[in-house]
Amino acid sequence: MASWVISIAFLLLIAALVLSFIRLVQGPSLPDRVIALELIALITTAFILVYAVAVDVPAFIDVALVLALTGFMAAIGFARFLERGGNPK
Amino acid sequence: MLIAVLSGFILAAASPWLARSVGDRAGWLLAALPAALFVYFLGFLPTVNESGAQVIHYPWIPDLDVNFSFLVDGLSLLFALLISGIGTFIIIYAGGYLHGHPHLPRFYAIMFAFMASMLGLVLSNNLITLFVFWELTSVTSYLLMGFNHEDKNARWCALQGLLVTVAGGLALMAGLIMIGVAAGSFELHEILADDDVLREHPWYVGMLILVLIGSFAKSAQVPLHFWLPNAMVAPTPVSAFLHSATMVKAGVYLLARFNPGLGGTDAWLYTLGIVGALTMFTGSFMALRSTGIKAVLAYTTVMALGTLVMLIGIGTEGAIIAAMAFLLAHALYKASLFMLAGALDHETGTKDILKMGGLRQLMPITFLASCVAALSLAGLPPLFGFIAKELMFEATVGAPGLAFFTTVLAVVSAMMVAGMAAVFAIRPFTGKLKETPKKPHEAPPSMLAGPVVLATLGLLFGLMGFIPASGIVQSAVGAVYGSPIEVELYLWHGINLPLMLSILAIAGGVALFLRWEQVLDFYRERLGFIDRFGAERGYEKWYDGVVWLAEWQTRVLQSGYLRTYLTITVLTTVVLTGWTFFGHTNSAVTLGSMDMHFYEVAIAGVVVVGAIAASVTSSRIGAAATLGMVGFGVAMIYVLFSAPDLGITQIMIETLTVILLVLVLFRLPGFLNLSKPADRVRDAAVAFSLGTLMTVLILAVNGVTVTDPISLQLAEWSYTEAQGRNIVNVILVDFRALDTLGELFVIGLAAVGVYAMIRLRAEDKQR
Amino acid sequence: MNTVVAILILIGAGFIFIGGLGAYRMPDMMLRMHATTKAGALGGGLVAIAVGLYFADPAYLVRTIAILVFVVLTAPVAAHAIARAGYFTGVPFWEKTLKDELREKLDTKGHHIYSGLESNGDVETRRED
Amino acid sequence: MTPMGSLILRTTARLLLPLLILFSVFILLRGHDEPGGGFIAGLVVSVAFALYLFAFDVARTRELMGADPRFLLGLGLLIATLSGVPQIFFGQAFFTGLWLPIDVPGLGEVKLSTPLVFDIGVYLVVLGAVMTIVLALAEAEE
Repeated sequence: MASWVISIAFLLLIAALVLSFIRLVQGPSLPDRVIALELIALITTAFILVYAVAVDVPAFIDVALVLALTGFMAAIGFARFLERGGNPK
Repeated sequence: MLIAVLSGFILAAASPWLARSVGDRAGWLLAALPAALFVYFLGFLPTVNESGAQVIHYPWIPDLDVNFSFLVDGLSLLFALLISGIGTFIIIYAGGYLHGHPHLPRFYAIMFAFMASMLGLVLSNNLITLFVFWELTSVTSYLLMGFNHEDKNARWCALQGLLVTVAGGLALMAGLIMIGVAAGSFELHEILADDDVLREHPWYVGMLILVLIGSFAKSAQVPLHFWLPNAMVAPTPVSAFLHSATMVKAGVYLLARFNPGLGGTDAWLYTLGIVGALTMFTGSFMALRSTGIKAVLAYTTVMALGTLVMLIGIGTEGAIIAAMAFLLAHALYKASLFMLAGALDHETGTKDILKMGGLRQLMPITFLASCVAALSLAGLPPLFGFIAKELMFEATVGAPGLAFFTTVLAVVSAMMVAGMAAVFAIRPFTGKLKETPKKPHEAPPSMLAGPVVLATLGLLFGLMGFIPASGIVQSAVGAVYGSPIEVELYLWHGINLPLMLSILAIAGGVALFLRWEQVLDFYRERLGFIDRFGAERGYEKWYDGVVWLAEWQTRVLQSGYLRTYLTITVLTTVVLTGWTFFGHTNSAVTLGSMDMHFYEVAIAGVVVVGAIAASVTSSRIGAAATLGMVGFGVAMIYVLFSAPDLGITQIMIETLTVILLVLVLFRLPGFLNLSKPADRVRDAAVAFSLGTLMTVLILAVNGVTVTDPISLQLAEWSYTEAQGRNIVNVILVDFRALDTLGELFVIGLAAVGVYAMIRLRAEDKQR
Repeated sequence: MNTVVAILILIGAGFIFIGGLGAYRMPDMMLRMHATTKAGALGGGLVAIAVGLYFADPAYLVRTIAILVFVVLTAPVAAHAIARAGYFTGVPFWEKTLKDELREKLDTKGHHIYSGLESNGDVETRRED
Repeated sequence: MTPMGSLILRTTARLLLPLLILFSVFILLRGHDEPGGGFIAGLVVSVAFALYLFAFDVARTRELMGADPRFLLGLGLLIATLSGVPQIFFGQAFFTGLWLPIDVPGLGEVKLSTPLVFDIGVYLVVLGAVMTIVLALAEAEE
């Protein structure tokens, strides 16, 4: 597997991570932060998958699978928090 | 032998049931055990007299060098006979004295437990077992002192007695361990075999002081004597048994036992001599001014203990003989006097001597027995007490170095005690019959058996001195002195200085008795100030000080704010680990060359920035979201270090944290009052210090490889033994299943705890 | 085979990057959501397929397909949930927003959304707010 | 009736729940050889029920779970402890692994073992504990 492909992929993912992190910290409202958190979960899944390819260890696919399954729970939780009248500040 | 000693405990367990089923005659029936023990120990007498000490060995905890080994020699046999003999009469006496008391069965149980622990103490050969029994006597004495626990004063005095004796016990334990280590063995017969090993040892002074503190606390020597008169709150059988004949003598026994090993030096002579003499004087001095019959007897006991300690301190042949004779004499007459006092109190309903009079016709036998016992207390011929007093004077006169000091104090104390003996024997019984709360009549036979027998023994031993001499006193003196000595006990020593001193003492006594009222008034006017500076005030100040310290410490540490607890915990960790790490280990912290890929650095950077953002953000729910991100970052780091199991766990924990936070934060307000800048700086500093410490530690640990990591073996075993390739799970579930079981219970407990708290909050919201 | 995997990974990563860029640059919540959900889900899915192809073993292929399915399934649902919560708690929109058809059809108190096609019975209950 | 999640969320939850539970049992059973194990599986299934709780309400979740979470907690502890007991009859130390290979027609040779039983205990404890806390908090919210 050409290493430059992996490096570029990692670079793109890290860039996306940094951008969504800025949104997470800056995000004026809570939903903005949650959206950023969702994207970070996705980035982490992709990162782990690419890393699995990079070090040629298929075992990490399970980690990505679990993350894909449960990553979105944060959004559901925060949504319930807001709908129930939680205080966004 | 082991069964003999422990039989007390067994009967203690059975006695409540026994007492209830047998009813009134329980006293006589239960007394069978101590009587049997008395006969059993008598059996040892012939062998001990010929062949000296005998060691009987039962292993208990062999590899800790702690075992039930028993040393039966003259000294321990003398005590064992006293305990079991007087114990028999005390149990019978208690049957009468506490007749119909609802808690009588429980009383019997504790009494037997005490008797067994006392027997264990005097007979044990192993220092640790001796200490165990020593503490047991303190505990049982506490239970007995606080027997009528409704009375607040009884509880206070019982606690006082416990604290003093147990504090002494602590010092004693340290001393015993030092002795055991210094002598290389915890077996007494080995320690005392070669005399000088302890004396020459560098720790000698330390050992001596610690053992002395323990013994002085237990035997109520001067600074620590105040708890004994207060112990009179206990029912009279307890006072008669514990606080006169046996328990308070444990300290004296210990000093006598260690005399061959620790004694013989100037430090031993002067400390014991002076403290003993002072206690003797204080005891008799305070006896003179008290009017309660039990208080008088308590102070005379303090005087007797002082005399014994002084005599052992002097350490000459004569002194040791005097000590053993005095010990036997005191046990006899003091136990009977206490029982008689109990009879008086039981019949007349009052303890005050001034309120009693003319009981001669109504209580003839009590009068007769108390006369005989009081004569022995005063030390008049032909009683055994006289022989003991004569020997005492001989010893003090011949005392090296302290002769004058001890003799003067001895004579003055003898004078005062003779006076009090006369007051005790004559005043309540003569004169016209005074009005007393209860209609007095002769005490029941069970309460008279003990005093009559013990008093006549005192008379018998006095007339025929050779019985006690050849029987027990000679081998006891041999055990204490270290080498066998010839002992004769006879009344007439010829005209000599001790006889003169005795006559002087008795004359003084009679004078004091005749003008007793004036003496009392003199005390009240001039010497009232003593009460303000007595040792007890010291104890109370110490007690209040401890209580104040506890309150202050709770106020400071338990402030109720989570952040205070956190700061305290963090700072303690940082200070302790930091000091040990930087102070002692000199391992240089090397930032070894780590081949790090750019993405690892990037992820670490994002995680760090995220953590800072989470701590700085002003919105609580925002912090929760940022923490979510930090969690995912850490999960990535786990994957980078090829730990899939940890990665999954981290992700799951991350998700659950968010879920729980969402459920909890629902009710928490936003950050109401952001802390002041000063607090934030302080908190930042605390956090920063912990952070740096942990980083440095981890780097240092990385550098040092002490042994090859255990993971190598575990990996190898993982498949061979546990047939599993996933080492993490194999460890969790198979190798260290017990730890995981522990963790499961913790998880379960936490869940139930949360459920309970929420349930409580919901209920009191409804109310 | 490897080239296909490489291309797919690069495209996938590219989409995720675009998702991130969108999250950063988009003016308000709703628009950001478009970017992150659609681009993100697609990017993640592509990477999953690529990894599945890379490890030819069917067991892993099944798992990567499962990842694809779950990512594509959960991302929109999550976005829906958070958008709905945001809308009801009155998160401000971008000032240039032209249309908001939901406002008339919405019963803000009960959080019920009506398509306007229900029979009259239901409509009355909605009108009283 | 407490407000429930939106229709979309409810249908997703109904769809995802069985998949997640299946996945958690899968992780539990293969825990010995590949990444997995009682603890992680327990967490996965707890998240699944939490999702169901967020989509519906407490009453339905309790109904769906069948047994009260505290009962599961207790059961898990019991199973975990008992999994160590049989060894005593074989004269081995507490918690030594006992293996009983049996061949199941469909899957070929399956190794039943006490660590697996212990793992199931762990699974139930984690599930019971997390759900006790989550349901208690959710109930207190209403």
